[in-house]
Amino acid sequence: MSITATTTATTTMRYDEAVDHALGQAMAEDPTVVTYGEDVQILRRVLHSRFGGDRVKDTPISESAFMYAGVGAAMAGLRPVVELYMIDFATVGWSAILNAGSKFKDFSAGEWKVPMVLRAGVGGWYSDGGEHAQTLWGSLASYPSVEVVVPSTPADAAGLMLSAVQSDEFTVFLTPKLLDQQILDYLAGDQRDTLDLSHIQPAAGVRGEVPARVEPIPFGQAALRRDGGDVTLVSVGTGVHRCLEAADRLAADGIEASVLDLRTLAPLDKEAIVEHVARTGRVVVADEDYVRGGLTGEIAALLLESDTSARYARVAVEQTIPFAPHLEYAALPNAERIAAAAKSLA
Amino acid sequence: MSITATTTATTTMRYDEAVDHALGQAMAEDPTVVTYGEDVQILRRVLHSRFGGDRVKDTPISESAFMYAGVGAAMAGLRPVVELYMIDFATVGWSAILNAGSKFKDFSAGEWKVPMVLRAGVGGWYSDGGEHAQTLWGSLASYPSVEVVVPSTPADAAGLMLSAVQSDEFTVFLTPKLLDQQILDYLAGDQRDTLDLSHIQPAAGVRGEVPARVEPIPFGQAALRRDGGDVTLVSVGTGVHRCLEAADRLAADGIEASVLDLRTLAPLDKEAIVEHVARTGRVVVADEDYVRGGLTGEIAALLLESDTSARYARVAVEQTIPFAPHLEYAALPNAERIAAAAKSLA
Amino acid sequence: MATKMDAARVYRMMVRSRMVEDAIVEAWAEGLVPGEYHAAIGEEGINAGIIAHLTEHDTMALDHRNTSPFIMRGTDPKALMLEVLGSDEGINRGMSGHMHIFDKSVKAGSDGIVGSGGPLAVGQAYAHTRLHPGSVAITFHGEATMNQGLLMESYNMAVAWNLPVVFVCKDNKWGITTYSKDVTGGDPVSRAKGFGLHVETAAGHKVQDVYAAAGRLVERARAGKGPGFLYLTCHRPNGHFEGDPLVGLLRNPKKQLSVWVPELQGGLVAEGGSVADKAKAMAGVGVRAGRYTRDVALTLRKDPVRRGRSLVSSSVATKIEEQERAEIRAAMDEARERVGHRVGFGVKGGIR
Amino acid sequence: MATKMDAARVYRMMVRSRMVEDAIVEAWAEGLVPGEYHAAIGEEGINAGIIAHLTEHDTMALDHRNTSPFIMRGTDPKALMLEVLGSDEGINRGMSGHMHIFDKSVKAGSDGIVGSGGPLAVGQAYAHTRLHPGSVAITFHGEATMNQGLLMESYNMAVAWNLPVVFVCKDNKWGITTYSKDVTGGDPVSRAKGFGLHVETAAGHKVQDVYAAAGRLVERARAGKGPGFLYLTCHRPNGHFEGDPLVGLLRNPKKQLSVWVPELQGGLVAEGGSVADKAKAMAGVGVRAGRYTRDVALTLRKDPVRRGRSLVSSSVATKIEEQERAEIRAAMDEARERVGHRVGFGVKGGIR
Ligand SMILES: Cc1ncc(C[n+]2csc(CCOP(=O)(O)OP(=O)(O)O)c2C)c(N)n1
Ligand SMILES: Cc1ncc(C[n+]2csc(CCOP(=O)(O)OP(=O)(O)O)c2C)c(N)n1
Ligand SMILES: [Mg+2]
Ligand SMILES: [Mg+2]
Repeated sequence: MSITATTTATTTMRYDEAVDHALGQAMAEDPTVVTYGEDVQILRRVLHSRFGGDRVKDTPISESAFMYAGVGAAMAGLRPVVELYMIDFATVGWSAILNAGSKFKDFSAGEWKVPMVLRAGVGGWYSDGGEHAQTLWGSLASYPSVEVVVPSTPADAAGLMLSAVQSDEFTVFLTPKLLDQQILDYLAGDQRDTLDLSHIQPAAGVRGEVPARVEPIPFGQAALRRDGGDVTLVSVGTGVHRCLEAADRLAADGIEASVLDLRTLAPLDKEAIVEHVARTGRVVVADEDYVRGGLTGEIAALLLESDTSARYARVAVEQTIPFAPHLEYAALPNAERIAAAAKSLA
Repeated sequence: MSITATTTATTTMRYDEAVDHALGQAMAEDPTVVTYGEDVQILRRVLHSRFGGDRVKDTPISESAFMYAGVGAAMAGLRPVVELYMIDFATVGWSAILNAGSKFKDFSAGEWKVPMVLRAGVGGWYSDGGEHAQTLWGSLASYPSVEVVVPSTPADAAGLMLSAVQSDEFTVFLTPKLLDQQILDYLAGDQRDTLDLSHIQPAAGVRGEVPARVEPIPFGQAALRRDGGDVTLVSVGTGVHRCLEAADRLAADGIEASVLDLRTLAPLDKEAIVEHVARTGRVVVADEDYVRGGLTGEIAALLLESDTSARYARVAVEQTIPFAPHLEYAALPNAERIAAAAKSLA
Repeated sequence: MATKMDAARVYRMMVRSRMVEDAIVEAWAEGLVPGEYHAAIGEEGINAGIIAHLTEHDTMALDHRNTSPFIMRGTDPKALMLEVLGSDEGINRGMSGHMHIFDKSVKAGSDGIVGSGGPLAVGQAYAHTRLHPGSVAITFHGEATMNQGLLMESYNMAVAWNLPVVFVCKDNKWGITTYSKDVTGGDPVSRAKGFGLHVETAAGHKVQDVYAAAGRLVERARAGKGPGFLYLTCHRPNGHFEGDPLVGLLRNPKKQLSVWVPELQGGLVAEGGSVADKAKAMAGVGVRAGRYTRDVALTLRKDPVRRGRSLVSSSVATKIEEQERAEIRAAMDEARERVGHRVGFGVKGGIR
Repeated sequence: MATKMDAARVYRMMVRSRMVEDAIVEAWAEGLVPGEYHAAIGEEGINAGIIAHLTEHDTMALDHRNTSPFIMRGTDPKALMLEVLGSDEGINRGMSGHMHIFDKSVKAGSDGIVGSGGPLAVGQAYAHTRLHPGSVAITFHGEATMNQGLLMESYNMAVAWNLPVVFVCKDNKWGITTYSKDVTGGDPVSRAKGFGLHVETAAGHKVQDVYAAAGRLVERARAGKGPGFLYLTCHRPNGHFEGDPLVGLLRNPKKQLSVWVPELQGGLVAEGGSVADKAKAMAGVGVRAGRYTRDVALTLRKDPVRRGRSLVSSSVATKIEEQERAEIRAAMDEARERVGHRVGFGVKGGIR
């Protein structure tokens, strides 16, 4: 892992703690930063106890209204971080994202900004069923004037959250639930010690060093997580860790893989993609979104547009995500599928 | 235009008349076919006067509920054709499409089908502003178990509507508003003779011969609308006509273009795409959807996956669609942009 | 806010709004306004009676009938006209058009997704409680929009969070071609009360009554006593939008019927469908047309601007009208000049 | 439907449901149930009192507490258990899991998007009017879900279209960790009336009262007199889902507090935020915990199954319990056997 070394003091934190750590720092510095959503006074209890119920508010189960309200609040001077349990639930009020968050700045010819963050869990691997396991980030990244962030480590989660709050743009901040120990415990674990997801959770995504004083990480800058000359594996979120697992397997077979973590899907670091793919001549895009309409196609188009000649394969979700663990695992872009795709290019 | 010749009697009809003609045929033959939506008793007044208010129903402005109700009705034995003015409005209740229409058959392991049709206007070119001009078909086609249909001519509109109603799958039937003279008159024209959109409307899409007795057109079969050996222009809906215009311009410059009308985005006729692109060695994908997350990327991926070597360019929507006519025209995939893209590959 | 209404100011607001809209409607008929145009003609009493109460930091979340509230709140008429006429010199550089105008300088934005103003105002009001306590957020919607879930959610949220929002329901009885009572359970006022909203009502064509009722709700909201629901009746003489086919049926029956009658007869004689169903359907269209005719007739008697004139002396009224007419005419003349007298709005039709 | 309640049948339904859920909860605690599990324990009086009225073509649109209504309506317990335990031999071949079970044979489906059952039932009811007149569609939702717009839209649509739907509101006072009154304007019954819905109410732990109230609404709906809203109180002794941290706080305070207290103290001492806000926030958590403790205490007194037992003779009750216990035990034993006694559910953990 080649995360840039820093000289600042760090603490080991869970992924979810890192997000709240950065958000807490932003709230302490800027009184216009607020956060609300269903059950946030319990989920964000540390922020609640720190900043009180007027800045950390529980909402009714009215995603459509409270996402639209986030746009209204942002245009009236706040920097709201609006939280959803899962991005799947956003679809009951998708218009707030597509027709307001993505559009109002443009309608106003750039004069009236929407500095809102929509924070939501994404993804599967823990058997929550097909409408509690989607990522939908491909659609989100397709809308003009929307920033889409998917951190894969605690340190990135903190630095990218700080940037999200500071950004004047409408930003969707997506946290893979598999990396978020708090939500896993909350949804399906806390009271049973019998549950063990550790073998499926990427340790480096769940816990890690985070700067005590968070610095913003700029959007649109991919991070090379592993360097190898034979094939480039490109992904975001949990997928980055699956690629790293796949790279281990490939190394055992003598194939050296690079792993590129895009970190933000919009803006997209096109230069990094083209550079690394050109270098290795082979690419596997691993995407925990549906195979159509997402990252896998976009990268193919970028390669063709830039006349980058490379052998290409994609590993994504090709069906409704099943509930049963073994079926779900097989349907998601797991390390075995990624490694097999890489080998198919050899 | 190489539409397959038929021996059946035909009548000249508007695009919108062709859709209703097919729907009327289906309703006459099958009493479980019903249609409802906002103002449909006026918009579908011919069907209303024919089949009465119990089968052609006005709804409240409750897209979320009435789309979900369509799924409920379909699973309880009807074949509802649920109509929306525009697909943009579906986003207030997108969950009905994504989490119900696309999923319930799969959740039931294929046992319980959802034979519903969602019919909606799509697209721009007539200055209705950025949240009344989208197509969103890229996202729709990305969801598992959804059929997405975009007819480009009256004859196709009729034959594909009949298939949509007869299909046991959840089907989204999208009608480009620019081709639908009824909706253009309704929204912005009827009472002023001063308005003239004819120079921007593709005549062959607005009016055409339609079989008196409609035969279903199978999904997933692209139609070659023009044959040329230098470049393949791929599109759907209004875009097909823009490609034909572009092909005329290109021909004047000695470049012979094929124009492939996909007709349905899901299922997608991959063989036809690969075959024609391989033949011409150059492809321009023209898509009236956002450039990311849609058809343009999907075709790039198909080409790379099938090792089809071809020069590639795409023309799609890269920003929030402006209202002002000249800005809107420039932002949409117009013939000038398509021709220029084709030439860039020469 | 037991302040007395400044009748001259309010009359000026109404006249100005009406003149701007008349000018736009005229341009629309000439083919100079691309796309849809929804006039608020008939709603001036509502808009003026409410907007007269607003102060610096108050915000407005508007719907598709937004020209009137923008103009009353102080938006530059020419900038708005240019936008509506499709110029890239418009207030939003041609990006918004009539349905999605934003004017940050008057703290107002509009949106074409019906009902979205409700939750947008909820968010604005939440911001006010933190940044400008004592300010209110106003949002306007029609009665048919009360069936849009996101609006209903926002009623609840405003009450639950005790926010300074005033929801203004303008009941003109119709949602496009659908008679709202035909698709609505209960009535707007009981529904609003069911959410715990504090309700006031008035006849929208009586600006002084609107002013009084709005004042009570705005005052409550400013005092932190929570949101209000202002239920107002009104009419839409121009129909849903310019070119409304139902209005056309009344104004130019020959033209419209020459299209509709053969169509409907086609349906009647076509196979499939029972005779009883067909008869009912035709009767349904008849009832709709009848109701519509009645409503339009009523409209003429209930013009808020004409009524508002009687609140000021005739000489004051005349002076206001002259001043406004001169300014608005000049604005529209200039706007027309800049976009050119194009016919139609296809890009090949002479667009600058 | 003034029929007398068949107490033995209803008691059997409740016992069966409780036993299936107890067995699933036990398996959950052993790590055998992947994901979330929301028990309807405490809602058996509601489900039995309503489902006892249903006939062949009636449909049900269920929410996340669906095991109980499925079982009462006749779903095969073993097939359901296998699904919930993550087997591909389950009723939906492992595709659905507990939250999205579909059983076409009993005309019932469930969904994890809160409120969606409302409009799904509206669509079913519309189909009934055309295909099976006299049939009804029943849908269940919690009180917190009444703030979901698509559900409110469906209330309106059912009234406007006069459809045979019964909306069942199960008020257990909580939506996950949020006390519903804290985020809700008005109250459920006035809100429902505001939509023009016909309302009946009963205490959900008294199955005979539920049966009577449901009977009146079902009868109205079958007769074409329109939709109804059945408001019922209940409790959720197991909390929102298995593993609910608030329940954990009560049952195993040491473990839970050892995590929460340092966290909250961390927030209290951290910079930023006023002291008054912090104090209020802590008090808020305290109030929540207090209310929660009170509710759980009440629960024990209001067990619908225990109360339902008194409606039949003790010998009949015992016989029912024995029969059901034998069947359900056998079903769960078989289901466990088929999925294997795995610990955890990661794919590397020994999944078949
Ligand atoms: C979500 C959505 N659905 C449908 C429409 C189309 N539409 C625009 S205005 C309107 C009717 C609104 O009626 P009402 O609320 O009574 O306001 P009025 O037009 O009568 O002032 C409809 C259906 C829309 N803009 N947005
Ligand atoms: C659209 C959507 N938002 C949020 C959730 C998460 N969620 C599941 S159940 C629930 C609470 C429902 O409370 P209530 O309606 O009172 O039912 P109860 O659980 O108390 O039976 C929530 C918020 C969801 N499933 N769907
Ligand atoms: Mg109206
Ligand atoms: Mg509840």
